[in-house]
Amino acid sequence: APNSLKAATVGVAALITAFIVILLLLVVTHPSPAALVASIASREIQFAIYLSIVTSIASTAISILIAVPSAYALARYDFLGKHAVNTIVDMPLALPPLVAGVGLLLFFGTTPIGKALAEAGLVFIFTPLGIIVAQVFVNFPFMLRIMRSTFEGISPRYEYVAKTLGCTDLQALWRVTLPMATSGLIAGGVITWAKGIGEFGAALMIAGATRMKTETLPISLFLNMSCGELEMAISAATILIVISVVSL
Amino acid sequence: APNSLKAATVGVAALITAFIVILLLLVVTHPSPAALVASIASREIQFAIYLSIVTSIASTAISILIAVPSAYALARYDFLGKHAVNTIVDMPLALPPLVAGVGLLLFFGTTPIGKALAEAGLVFIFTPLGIIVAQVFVNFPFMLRIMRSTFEGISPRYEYVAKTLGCTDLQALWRVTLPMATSGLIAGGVITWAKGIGEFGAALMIAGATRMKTETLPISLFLNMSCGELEMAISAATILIVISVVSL
Amino acid sequence: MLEIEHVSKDMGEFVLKDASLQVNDGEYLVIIGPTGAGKTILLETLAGIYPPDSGRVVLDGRDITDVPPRERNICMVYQDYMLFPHLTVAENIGFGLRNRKVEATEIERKVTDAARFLAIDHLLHRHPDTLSGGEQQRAAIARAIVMEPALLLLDEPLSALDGQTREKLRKELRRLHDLYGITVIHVTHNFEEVFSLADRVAVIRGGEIVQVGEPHEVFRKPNCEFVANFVGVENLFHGRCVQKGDLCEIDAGGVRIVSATCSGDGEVTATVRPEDILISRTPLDSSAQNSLKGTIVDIVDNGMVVRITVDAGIPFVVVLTRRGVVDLDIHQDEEVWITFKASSVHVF
Amino acid sequence: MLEIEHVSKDMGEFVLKDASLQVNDGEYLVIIGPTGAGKTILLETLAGIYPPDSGRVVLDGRDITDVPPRERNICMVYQDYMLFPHLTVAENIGFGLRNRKVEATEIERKVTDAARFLAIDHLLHRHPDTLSGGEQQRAAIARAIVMEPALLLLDEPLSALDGQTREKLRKELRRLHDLYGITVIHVTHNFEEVFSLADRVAVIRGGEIVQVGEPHEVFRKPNCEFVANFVGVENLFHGRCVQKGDLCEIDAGGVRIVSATCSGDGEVTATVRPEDILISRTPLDSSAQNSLKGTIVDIVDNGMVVRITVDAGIPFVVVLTRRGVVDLDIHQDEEVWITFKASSVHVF
Repeated sequence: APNSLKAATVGVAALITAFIVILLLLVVTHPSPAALVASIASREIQFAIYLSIVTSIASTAISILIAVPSAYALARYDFLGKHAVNTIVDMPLALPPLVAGVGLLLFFGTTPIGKALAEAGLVFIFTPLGIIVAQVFVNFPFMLRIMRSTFEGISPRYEYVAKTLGCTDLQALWRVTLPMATSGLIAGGVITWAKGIGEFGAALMIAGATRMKTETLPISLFLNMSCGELEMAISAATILIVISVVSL
Repeated sequence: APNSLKAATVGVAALITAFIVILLLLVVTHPSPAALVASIASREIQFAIYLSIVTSIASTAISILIAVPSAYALARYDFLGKHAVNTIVDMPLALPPLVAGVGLLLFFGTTPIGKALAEAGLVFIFTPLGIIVAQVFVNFPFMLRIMRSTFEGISPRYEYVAKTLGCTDLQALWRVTLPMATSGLIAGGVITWAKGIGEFGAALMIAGATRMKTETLPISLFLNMSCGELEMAISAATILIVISVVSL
Repeated sequence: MLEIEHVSKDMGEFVLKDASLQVNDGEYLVIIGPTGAGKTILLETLAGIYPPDSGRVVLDGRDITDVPPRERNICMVYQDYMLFPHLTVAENIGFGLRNRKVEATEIERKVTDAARFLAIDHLLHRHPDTLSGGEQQRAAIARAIVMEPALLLLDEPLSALDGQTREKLRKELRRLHDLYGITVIHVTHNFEEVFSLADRVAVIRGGEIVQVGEPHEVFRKPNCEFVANFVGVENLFHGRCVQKGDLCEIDAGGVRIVSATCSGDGEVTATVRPEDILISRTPLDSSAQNSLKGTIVDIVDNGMVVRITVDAGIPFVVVLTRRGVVDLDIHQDEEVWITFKASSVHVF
Repeated sequence: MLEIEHVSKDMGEFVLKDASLQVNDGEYLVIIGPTGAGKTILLETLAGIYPPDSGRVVLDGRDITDVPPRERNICMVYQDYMLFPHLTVAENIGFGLRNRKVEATEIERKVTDAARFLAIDHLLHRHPDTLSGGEQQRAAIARAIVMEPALLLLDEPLSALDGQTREKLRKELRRLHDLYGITVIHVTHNFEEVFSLADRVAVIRGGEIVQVGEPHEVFRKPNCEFVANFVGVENLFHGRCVQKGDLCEIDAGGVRIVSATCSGDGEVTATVRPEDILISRTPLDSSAQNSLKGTIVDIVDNGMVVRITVDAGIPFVVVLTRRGVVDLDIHQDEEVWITFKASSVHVF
């Protein structure tokens, strides 16, 4: 049969696709619609939704503030150690989130800087602030990668022209390059936000899993699974699936 | 100052780089060398290393078996629903691992297929088999993405020529395209393997965290953190950092 | 004999529409056409890479329309070589023979023979990426001919090469064909390859084969406006060339044309640009080597310029300014002299 | 006046080596040189994009070497327009004025004026990506000239445009310069732009400025072999052109040359390819419009061909085959006639 290789390879692709779809449907259809509505209306899930949204928006905003200047520096300038910086800023993507969380825990718990911040009222350990910092640390590289390639794709000559037309360096970036980078900014923002919503391992290490305090949707899923509250757990999972599918 | 924008943006990049390096150093230098050696020599960490290596190698092998044919189908053939397949096979990357784990738990725990497999002796829930399936599900898209773009970068005309020279479709793939795709296969394999070693959320859901049974390095880190065994936890983290840095 | 019968194939970007063509045993057929005309898709359909939507392909009396490529004994050489980069040149050339389970010593003998014929026997242990373009194409041709194919398909085999290498390899292709009597279909958009290689030429356009015939037939008597425009070469002469000192003389249908640019004796094709020809009422005592007497058979005023056809044994098209025509006061059926320099004669 | 004094800059791939140059107020200076010669880096250094490694740039007596671009009042137009895609044409043209905090109504007036001058006032509300290449370049030029810059830098401004658009915009540039008396440095590798635009021309090579002068000076008397080879145009004539019916007559230093391809009266530069000129001992009664008597002042045998210089009031270089020279039996200092067709005269 001339098409047996096609049949076999497309078959594998179709099977794995079917498996993924079935898995998602299993989760989404597991609770009865009534139970799902009741769970979502519960104070606990409401809190988890609220906390997830607040922390993920905050972490996305901070990621943009960190990643955009770094990406610009890496795309436009030559400087000593650029190659090392380029490699290290991608490091959090290769690191297991649990390990990143332990690192953050040690930094904010044991170093003078962490202690000074705590004394100044900025407590990260076992607080929602810790969730935000965990999301930022693990997910800003997504933003940085996308913005780096976006900036690299915009000719620096646009800025040169802007500068001859009276712009400072910063104005040229703000009025010309950033508006041209909008689509990259949006794409990066959506990915960073969706990843932030789903962040679990790093947040678990630094912020812990405290009901109604550091309970984001993934933490809620974990807590309710742990104590057998399947309906609640799967409601959280369903909401997370909806967010992933929408952000894709 | 003409270089203030450069100074500011490079400064941000340098700061974030320094922060990442400090975090990693904090983890690696936290235990005393003696305590680190003692932890690594302990039966528990030895088991975690062994289980991590076995499960990650197994999951990488399975990922290759799934991803290479799928990637080949997506790169070479047109078929009905190709666009949907292309999107859905990337889905596990967008999904929080916890949710993937819940999906796997429901599939193997509640569906007839899962029950049939369990009766045939293939038990995935709370077993190392579950860890492998979790790693495969979450990480095979890395392999698939890399192989898809590798295959897309190899002109199909090499296969055409091979076929006029007497090869079947499968022989052309095996003797021409796959050897030309070696570098992609290695890159994809390393990433899939490193991600598998670090996998936590999905494995936690389906395989649970049972000491000396489903205790991979990330699970060990989690278990030991939970019960305050900081030395043990950080030894596991250190090993994971070394693996991440080496595989980068 | 290869018979292509009403073959159609729609690949979206490229199409083949009801293409019919016959290629005789040992024939060298060149297919020309503009970019995107469906030249490659025709070759790949013949090789069996994809099945046609309709129509039949018959090789030596056997319907091979649904036969997979490996059982057709048709080999293909692409413009960009497609040598397997992970294999040495020797392994590349022997690739097909190994698939046929030929004995190792026999493979080695055949590979060495083919490599020697194509003057790449010193490169057998190298990998393709260390070779020049011309050497790679020689290896690709060797890989095809060791299979002794019933039909050899060449897809713009010389297009990626530089001028000199192209010229050399063109001669090799001719020699190869003459020696092995192999049947060849060669796709190109280079007219020089038509005149130096083709027994017959086919013109393809938008997936349709619009004209087939001997090169001079097609170039002299295009059967439609598209072919006329596409092959649009004026003052095209065919004849025997004899070297005389620095120059060459071409006997084109009894008319002697002197050229400064040809090399070696034999059958050649030559052109002169209509702008390079002067018209006068008396022979010019000038430095120009070519001075011919003829009759004006046609005068066409194109606005900017005037096109005059002078029959001097063979017809010459000359372009003049309108003022030139008025000043010379020349008219239809009058006798004039045409003059052009030996360096204006382009030979290929 | 702009003074560039011993400016050096090493950017790795491109360099500038001890470049010195003066540009007078209102002058149109064209810089030519091969690809990678450092043309763009010179302009960008003048605009202040990067500081030179050494040397000074002085504009109107003020040392601007370390002045940031925005305070230089030097504008730049690139080959590929660099219009801001997120702004309309009007917003692009007014971009610099807004930075100067010019009043909105004043901006609108200036933008409209510049757009009208460049015939793009009907496009002001469009976005750049909906414009043709020529329209985009007009907008980019408008964006620069509304700033009334002390110096306008043009980096191959016509290279990305097709033939006709290029011709048109070249005339616009000339008109713009004549009308506004703006000082222009225009970088190109197109010689036609030199003769139609330049007051003076500078030749740059490997970051060094090797010759500066009026176009005819540089093209007639190259000061080194590089310039001679680079500008290598033979039979280059300068003169007044007068239209006569279909043809034009050019008075080149007293010699009358008839051309078929020029359009309109005025000062022009013309060339004839040496291969297009015939030599004879007597005047030819041919269709060719140009027939001149002259003396052979030089014969150089180059192997394949022989180069003969004939002084016919102005010098003409003619290329013959060796056989042609022998047959004609011509020698140094002899009188001959040279003949070439009006259509062989290329005017720009």
